[in-house]
Amino acid sequence: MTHPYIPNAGPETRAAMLAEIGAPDVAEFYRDIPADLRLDRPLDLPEPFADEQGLTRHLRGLLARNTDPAALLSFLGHGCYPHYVPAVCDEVNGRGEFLTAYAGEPYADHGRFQALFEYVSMMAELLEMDVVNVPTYDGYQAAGTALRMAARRTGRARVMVSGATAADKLAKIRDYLAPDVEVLLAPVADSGELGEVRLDDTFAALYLETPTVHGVVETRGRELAELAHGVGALLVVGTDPISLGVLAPPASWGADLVCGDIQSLGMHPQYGGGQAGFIASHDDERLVAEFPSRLFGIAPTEVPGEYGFGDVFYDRTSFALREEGKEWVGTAAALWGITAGVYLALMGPQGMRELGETILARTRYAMRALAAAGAVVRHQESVHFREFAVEVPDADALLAALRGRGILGGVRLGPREVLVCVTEQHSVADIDTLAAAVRDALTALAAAAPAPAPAAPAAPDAPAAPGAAT
Amino acid sequence: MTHPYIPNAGPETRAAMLAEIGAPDVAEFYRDIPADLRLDRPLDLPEPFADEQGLTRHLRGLLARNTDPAALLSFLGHGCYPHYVPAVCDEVNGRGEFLTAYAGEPYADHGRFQALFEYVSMMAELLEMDVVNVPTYDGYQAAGTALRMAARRTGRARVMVSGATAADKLAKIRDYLAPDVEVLLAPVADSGELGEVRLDDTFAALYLETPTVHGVVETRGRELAELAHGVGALLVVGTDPISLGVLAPPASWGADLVCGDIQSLGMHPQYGGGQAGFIASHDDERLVAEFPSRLFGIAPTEVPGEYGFGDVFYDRTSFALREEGKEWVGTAAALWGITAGVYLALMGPQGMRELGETILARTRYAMRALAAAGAVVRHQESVHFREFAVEVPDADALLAALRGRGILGGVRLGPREVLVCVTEQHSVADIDTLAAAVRDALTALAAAAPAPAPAAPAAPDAPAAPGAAT
Amino acid sequence: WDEEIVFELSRPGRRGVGVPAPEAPLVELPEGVARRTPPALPELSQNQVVRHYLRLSQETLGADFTIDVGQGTCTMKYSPKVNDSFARDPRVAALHPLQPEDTVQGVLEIYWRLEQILREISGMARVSLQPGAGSAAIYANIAMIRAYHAARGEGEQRDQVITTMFSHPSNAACAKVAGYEVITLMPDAEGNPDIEALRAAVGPRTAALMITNPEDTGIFNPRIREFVELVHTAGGLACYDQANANGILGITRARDAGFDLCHFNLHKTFSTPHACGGPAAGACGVSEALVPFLPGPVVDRAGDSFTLTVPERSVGKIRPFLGVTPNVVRAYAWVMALGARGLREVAETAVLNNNYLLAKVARIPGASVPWARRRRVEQVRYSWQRLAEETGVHSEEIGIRAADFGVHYWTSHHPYVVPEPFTLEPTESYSREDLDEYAAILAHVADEARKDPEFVRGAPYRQTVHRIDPTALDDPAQWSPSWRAYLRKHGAKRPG
Amino acid sequence: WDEEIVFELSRPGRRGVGVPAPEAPLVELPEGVARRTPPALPELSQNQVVRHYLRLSQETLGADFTIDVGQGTCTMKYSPKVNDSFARDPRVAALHPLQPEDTVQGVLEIYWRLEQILREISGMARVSLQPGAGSAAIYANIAMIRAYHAARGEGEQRDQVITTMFSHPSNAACAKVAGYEVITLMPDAEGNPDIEALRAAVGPRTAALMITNPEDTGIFNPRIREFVELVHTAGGLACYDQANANGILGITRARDAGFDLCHFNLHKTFSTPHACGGPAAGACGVSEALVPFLPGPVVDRAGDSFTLTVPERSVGKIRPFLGVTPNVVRAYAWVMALGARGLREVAETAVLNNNYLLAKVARIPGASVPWARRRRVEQVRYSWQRLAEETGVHSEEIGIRAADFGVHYWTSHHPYVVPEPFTLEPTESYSREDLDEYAAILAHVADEARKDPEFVRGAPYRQTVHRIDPTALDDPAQWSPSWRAYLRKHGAKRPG
Repeated sequence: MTHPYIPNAGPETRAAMLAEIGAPDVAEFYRDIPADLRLDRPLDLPEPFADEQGLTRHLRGLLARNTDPAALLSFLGHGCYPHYVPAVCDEVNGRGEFLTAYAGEPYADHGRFQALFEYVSMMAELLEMDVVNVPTYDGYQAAGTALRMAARRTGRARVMVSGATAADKLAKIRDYLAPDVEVLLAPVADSGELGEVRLDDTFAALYLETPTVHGVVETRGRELAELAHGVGALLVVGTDPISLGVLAPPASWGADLVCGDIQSLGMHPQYGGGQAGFIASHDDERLVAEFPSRLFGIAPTEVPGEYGFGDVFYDRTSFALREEGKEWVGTAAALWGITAGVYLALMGPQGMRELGETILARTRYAMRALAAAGAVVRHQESVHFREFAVEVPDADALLAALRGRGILGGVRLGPREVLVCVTEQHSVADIDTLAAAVRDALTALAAAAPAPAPAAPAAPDAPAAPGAAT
Repeated sequence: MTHPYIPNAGPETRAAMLAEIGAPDVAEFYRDIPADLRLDRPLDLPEPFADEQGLTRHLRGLLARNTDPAALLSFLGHGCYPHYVPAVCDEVNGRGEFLTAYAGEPYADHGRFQALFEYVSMMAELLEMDVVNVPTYDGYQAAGTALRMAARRTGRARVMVSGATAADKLAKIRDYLAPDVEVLLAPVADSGELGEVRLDDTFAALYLETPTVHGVVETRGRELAELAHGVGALLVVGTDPISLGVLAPPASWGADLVCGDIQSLGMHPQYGGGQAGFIASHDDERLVAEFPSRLFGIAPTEVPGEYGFGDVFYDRTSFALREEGKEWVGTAAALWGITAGVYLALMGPQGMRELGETILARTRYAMRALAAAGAVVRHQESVHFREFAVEVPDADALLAALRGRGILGGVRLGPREVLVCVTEQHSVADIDTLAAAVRDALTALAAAAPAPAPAAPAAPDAPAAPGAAT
Repeated sequence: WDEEIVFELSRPGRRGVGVPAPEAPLVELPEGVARRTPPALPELSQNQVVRHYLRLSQETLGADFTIDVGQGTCTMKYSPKVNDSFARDPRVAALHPLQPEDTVQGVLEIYWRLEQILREISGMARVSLQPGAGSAAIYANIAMIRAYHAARGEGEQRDQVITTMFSHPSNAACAKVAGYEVITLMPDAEGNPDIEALRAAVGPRTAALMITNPEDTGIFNPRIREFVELVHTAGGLACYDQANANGILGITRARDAGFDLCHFNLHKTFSTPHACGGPAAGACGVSEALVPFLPGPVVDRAGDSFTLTVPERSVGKIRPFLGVTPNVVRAYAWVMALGARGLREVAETAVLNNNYLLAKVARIPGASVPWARRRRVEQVRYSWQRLAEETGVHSEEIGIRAADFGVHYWTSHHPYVVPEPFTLEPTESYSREDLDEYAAILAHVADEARKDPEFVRGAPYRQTVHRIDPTALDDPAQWSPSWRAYLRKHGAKRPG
Repeated sequence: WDEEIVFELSRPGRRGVGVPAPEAPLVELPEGVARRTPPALPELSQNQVVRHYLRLSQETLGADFTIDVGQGTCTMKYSPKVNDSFARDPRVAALHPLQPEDTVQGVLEIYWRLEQILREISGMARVSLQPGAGSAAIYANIAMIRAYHAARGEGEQRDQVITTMFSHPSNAACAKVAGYEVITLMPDAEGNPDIEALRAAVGPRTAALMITNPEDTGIFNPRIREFVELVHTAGGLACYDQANANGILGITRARDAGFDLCHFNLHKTFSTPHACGGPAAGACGVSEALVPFLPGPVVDRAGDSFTLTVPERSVGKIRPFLGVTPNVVRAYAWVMALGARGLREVAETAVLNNNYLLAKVARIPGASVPWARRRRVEQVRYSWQRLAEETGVHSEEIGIRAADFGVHYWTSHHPYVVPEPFTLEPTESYSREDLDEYAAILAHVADEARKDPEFVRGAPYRQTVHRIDPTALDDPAQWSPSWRAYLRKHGAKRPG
């Protein structure tokens, strides 16, 4: 059988094509590869499945070793969020046209350009900023690049970064800026918001997140913007756009660059495969010049009334300039951008507002329910969006106990700290289930061991577990 | 919120449209409905889910009450078969274009016409007959219509139908022909093939199936064709096209009309939702005239070299002639026809041959394995394709015992008879699992009760269980 | 795309998908049973199959892509994508229809729940969800009617079925198949089926009246109860074709008008996708007296569990197994997204849209509305008679030209009682701007017809292929209902 | 389709999807934290959203629809549909990346298995599947190189990275971001990177050589081992960009040529779909010495179970969590459908296809092949220099006209070292007839260019829109990277 993926692999076809070329055999084309570099044996790989059915059985068998997600009630977040994905999002990103397109020109791929232009335009409305990039890999990368952009724009080599940032993300930012930019850590206040920071004119940027790693919504935005602007630094804000139906967009209180991940906007968690990053700025020519990413813009064509699309200011990219371009650009996460556009078009302004209200309400409900269940809720007086941290005598023991009831109770931030995530997918009944299980578990733990001293909050930059929560 | 499915439901839109029409309110349009026919209360329906997420949770919750099919090893067939469905079949029939198209003209729906023309053309090659209809509902309907066609074509009012036909199907045939055509039942030989039949010139047709309801492949086809033709009757054959990679097409041994279900060719079982019927004939004008279904043909256009498509001989249908048309035509199962076309295009002649060989081989393997396990295999000397019946002391007890091991052992045909189905999806290891379980179950049953006398074969037209196997 | 026929893409030896090896000894088949020559199926690699069929899909104008108000009587509405995800769930797709009942409780519950919903909507005592589509449901109803009369010993006597010209042709055709003589009532001057003709037709031979309301004209027959009573008085049954139910959901009910049977098309009113013409799904509702005759099995509830039962005098199976399950699931989900209030919004908005479009189309010079003074519910059958008289351009030709603007357009079923007909049914799915655009396309084409009738007749101009010569489809010497017939009759690989 | 911008379809009050009610008391937000004006997002019903995006999809020429040999260097190959079904399985799609390890054993095993496969294909000691795409993998490699030298105390000293002009620009750009000075080797007269230039460049400041082979010209550098040895001798590391690995799978391995690091693009060689430009996936392979520096975590096997471990001196996370899981699953499934023999067939057929297309294109008047005597592996960078001299039509213009025939066409990355370049890479996915058709399209357009250069320059003619005025994209006063910027700068709803 000629392999279904390789139409010309049949011996007759191969012979006819070789004849047309005038080559004796395929080995001829490899003659530039020295003999001592040739692999003189077949690759040692597992036996393949010649039939699709066998392949399917094999793969489904492997996947069946994962616990059925439907059998788990999960409160995991910490950078990847279980929001509801409308069916239309999957329908659109499953279309072969979008799924298998790549880097075509604006004419043959007019639809791809338009869909991505619309994505950036809808994000721009949500963010109240005029410039949004075609997605980069993820929110980590977006933060690293936004800070490098700030450094280039200001010509300065230090940035102040909020300590209320996920440890892995902080590490990535440090690594990414290391050659050129020094990263200083800003303290976190008891409220969970950014603490007192001092900046001077050596700082390129102040970076903060809202909601923070602990889900705390920053309330001093305008003050911090003024602080940064006062020394000529930029205010760079990391946020999740899903919060912006109810929260004021950072630009409205002075942010110069806003960045984050769009996984919340219509992407399934996919064991980390749904991440995509955005960076936004105002339409300031000098900041636009610092974007490494592609920017898609609308343009007239020869025919009046037509909309064409193309790259805005292409001659700043590594595609155009190699190492002289801004950082680099490459394949990243465009399809998730299109999907986020579908999500925002479905939701509209009212949907985003209602969603935000529901998440705020349920987050607070969950905080109260867990407090009533005996957990110590951190930053209890602050406004939280979607996440909050609780202190418990033994995070591992608690999570294990919950696990026994089919609940993934949260992400372990430290030996005594667990981060709980509540989205619109968690009904009040789900939260009550969690709270009841937490109460039982804490009671059992207390009975099993003498009560420890109150837990110290985990250091904000303590490394998280490498990949798994428990 | 304006309902997402009803764009004009908003009060402003409604008012503006009413103003444009010049109507005071929507009630105006209903004024022809007498007051005493108006429902004066809201419908008493369950509370709906205003949010898609809630709807999804509700539906997934209901579906979760079904046993996970992946957790069952099933040998159920009897008219609906668990063949492997290549992913490309699902990809094509999931395309919004095909899924939501309907009855457009050949221009706007050129692709639909071509895809269905290609389906009938590939079926025609498999069947070696020139005329195949756009799918009707299912194989039952196809058999009923084929026999009615034979009656109309011959002007005779009796048909002889093989007793080796599923009981439900026989009942449907009887009911469908009742007003005009008498149905006589032909006996079944010990081999499972058709027994001795006598026909005379009052018979419009002899109807037989191969494979039969018991999976037996008919070997006397040519003889039976000659018998029918000898009295001026037609030979109508029911078959499953999936067998025709290895079995001689009925037309090659004299069938005049061939019919059946195409569910095997790329349709998931879907709890009975994957059925679709086909009817095929030679290109005999007088037989073509008797098709009630649509027939799609290829035709030239104004531009040389272009292929157009359209309805062949439309003026025989009920769309054209109402009750003067041949039976009726309506929405049936076109998408499954397109899907079966995709299936055949993927498989090609070699794939169909290999598939048939695999099914033949595994069926025989299963027959031997179950015989070795202590079941009495019926028609053991005959050629079987995909199905065979076994006699056991107590079908219900056996099936219940297998069920306890997560095995659906077969369809209960009678108190002591079970029909076992083996496709390419059942590996030899799966069959061994079944055989081992059967052996254990039969041993346990024998220990629990005195051995009964050898079971009599179930009468061929005994009614099957209404819907469920056990 | 200029896509070839799949056979032309074939090259020997290629394959689209692999098949498992036998793993067991091959079976030698007897002479005459084994296939000798392999079928001349095409041979393609998988990428080629995908490309071919995806291109063909793009050449198909699904309702997802167009303002699909032009396929009147078809109730083209939005089919929610989320419902497809339920239909494709392995817990539907992979279920075998003969599994033990305890392994399929979820799907049985959905059948049961949808039946309750349709009972409430129709007022009927029970509903069968077995038929594969609307015409199959009509056939099931006529089969029940036949069985009912036979059970009362009037099977021989009652050999006539009455229907109307603006009811779907399957009412006439199915009755004929079931052995009945068919009497068709024509419309009166008001556009209602002629009640005097009904009076003349009913009698001891009447088995049933099979009638749509509103009819395909969009006119609701205000004397429908009288129709039903006339038939009842004569001992016949009244059967309601509810293919046009979309505009009257929650407004008026079949049973309340006295009907004994009715049917719905789940692929019309209840949003399951039309799928190029099926799989669809039909539902038959019946009054108490006809419950014993329902197709079997039906789903009964016993406490928290659901079982299959065959009604006492069941007409048997209209279709193998229980029904078109994926569409039953979709229809249930659709209702559960709307509820009672939503269904009423569906009906009212569909009717509003219809009347809005009517107002727009009535203003197009050359278009007219038969029985113009009558109110319309869900659709309207219009006429281009004036335009045809003025320009010589026929309705079919307008339709082909309309396709150049990316929309569908349907004339009507034969015979054309309304001259030069076209039938529009906007349903609730289309926005006001959509309706404006559709009306503008019609106005544009009518204008073209007046300015340059030959141009309109020469359409299509923007489709994959140009005008088809229909003679090749009706001449037995030329017709080619398959590629093999085409090769045999026309020899060359390409026509012309 | 003449599809409007989504904002133009908006009408107040419409909604595409509902949201769950809070079920709990609303939260009052402090002044300044609450959003005051709702975002100006469009308001559409669900049917409108579906229609809009499905139409846009049809205006996108995915590889499923075209003979996608014209996007040279991109390795456009068939992405099997069955693999998408695995990626969409809820047991992949719904998994949270921080779930306990014991709940994700299946997906961890797939990571582990794919790593073993890539180890064997590359000869490397370990492989990380974390990077989100090829350039991210290049960055990961340079980060490891930096950490390696730093660990040896040579971090300050080794501040130069050497690459070649026909290696992907990200090699140069990522090295720059990582703090290195970049030295770029130009091709010599034979089309190889200039080994004398390398000799001149290497030294104590050399951190690494980052090189593609075969380069984007399709030429395999036969002295690659010497390149590696020169760098090793100077104390640098050799890093292999294997974006062009498709033609050499199972033929030659990175480690066997002495490389210390390499990377693959799973969305090129291993068939995961390109997705309009991602999500993609990259894989970094390293020799024993660099294993401690790998991005973390990696998947280790312990008996029958799989665990996550962070390498001792890990450079940290290149991306959040473990990697682009759906594409790791797809790539694994692709290899498992092919095996060792299949991968070799992939490589050999891709190379055969490339040389077949080369033979066809070389015969088109006006086309030429720089370094024509050299053999080619997976792709060829061609030139229309002669055609441009003859007709004044440039390669970009040929490409826009080619789009009218439904195919893609890519020139190359800047700078255009090959004048008037175009780059074709047929991979193994396309049939002989496909290659014939593509070559015929190029020949046709070249012929048009000779006969009527202005006609070619006026393209496109069969696309959704006509030639775009690019000045509006580079002028800050005009550029409109979002609809709000467009409305602000251009005011009117439609340009012109």
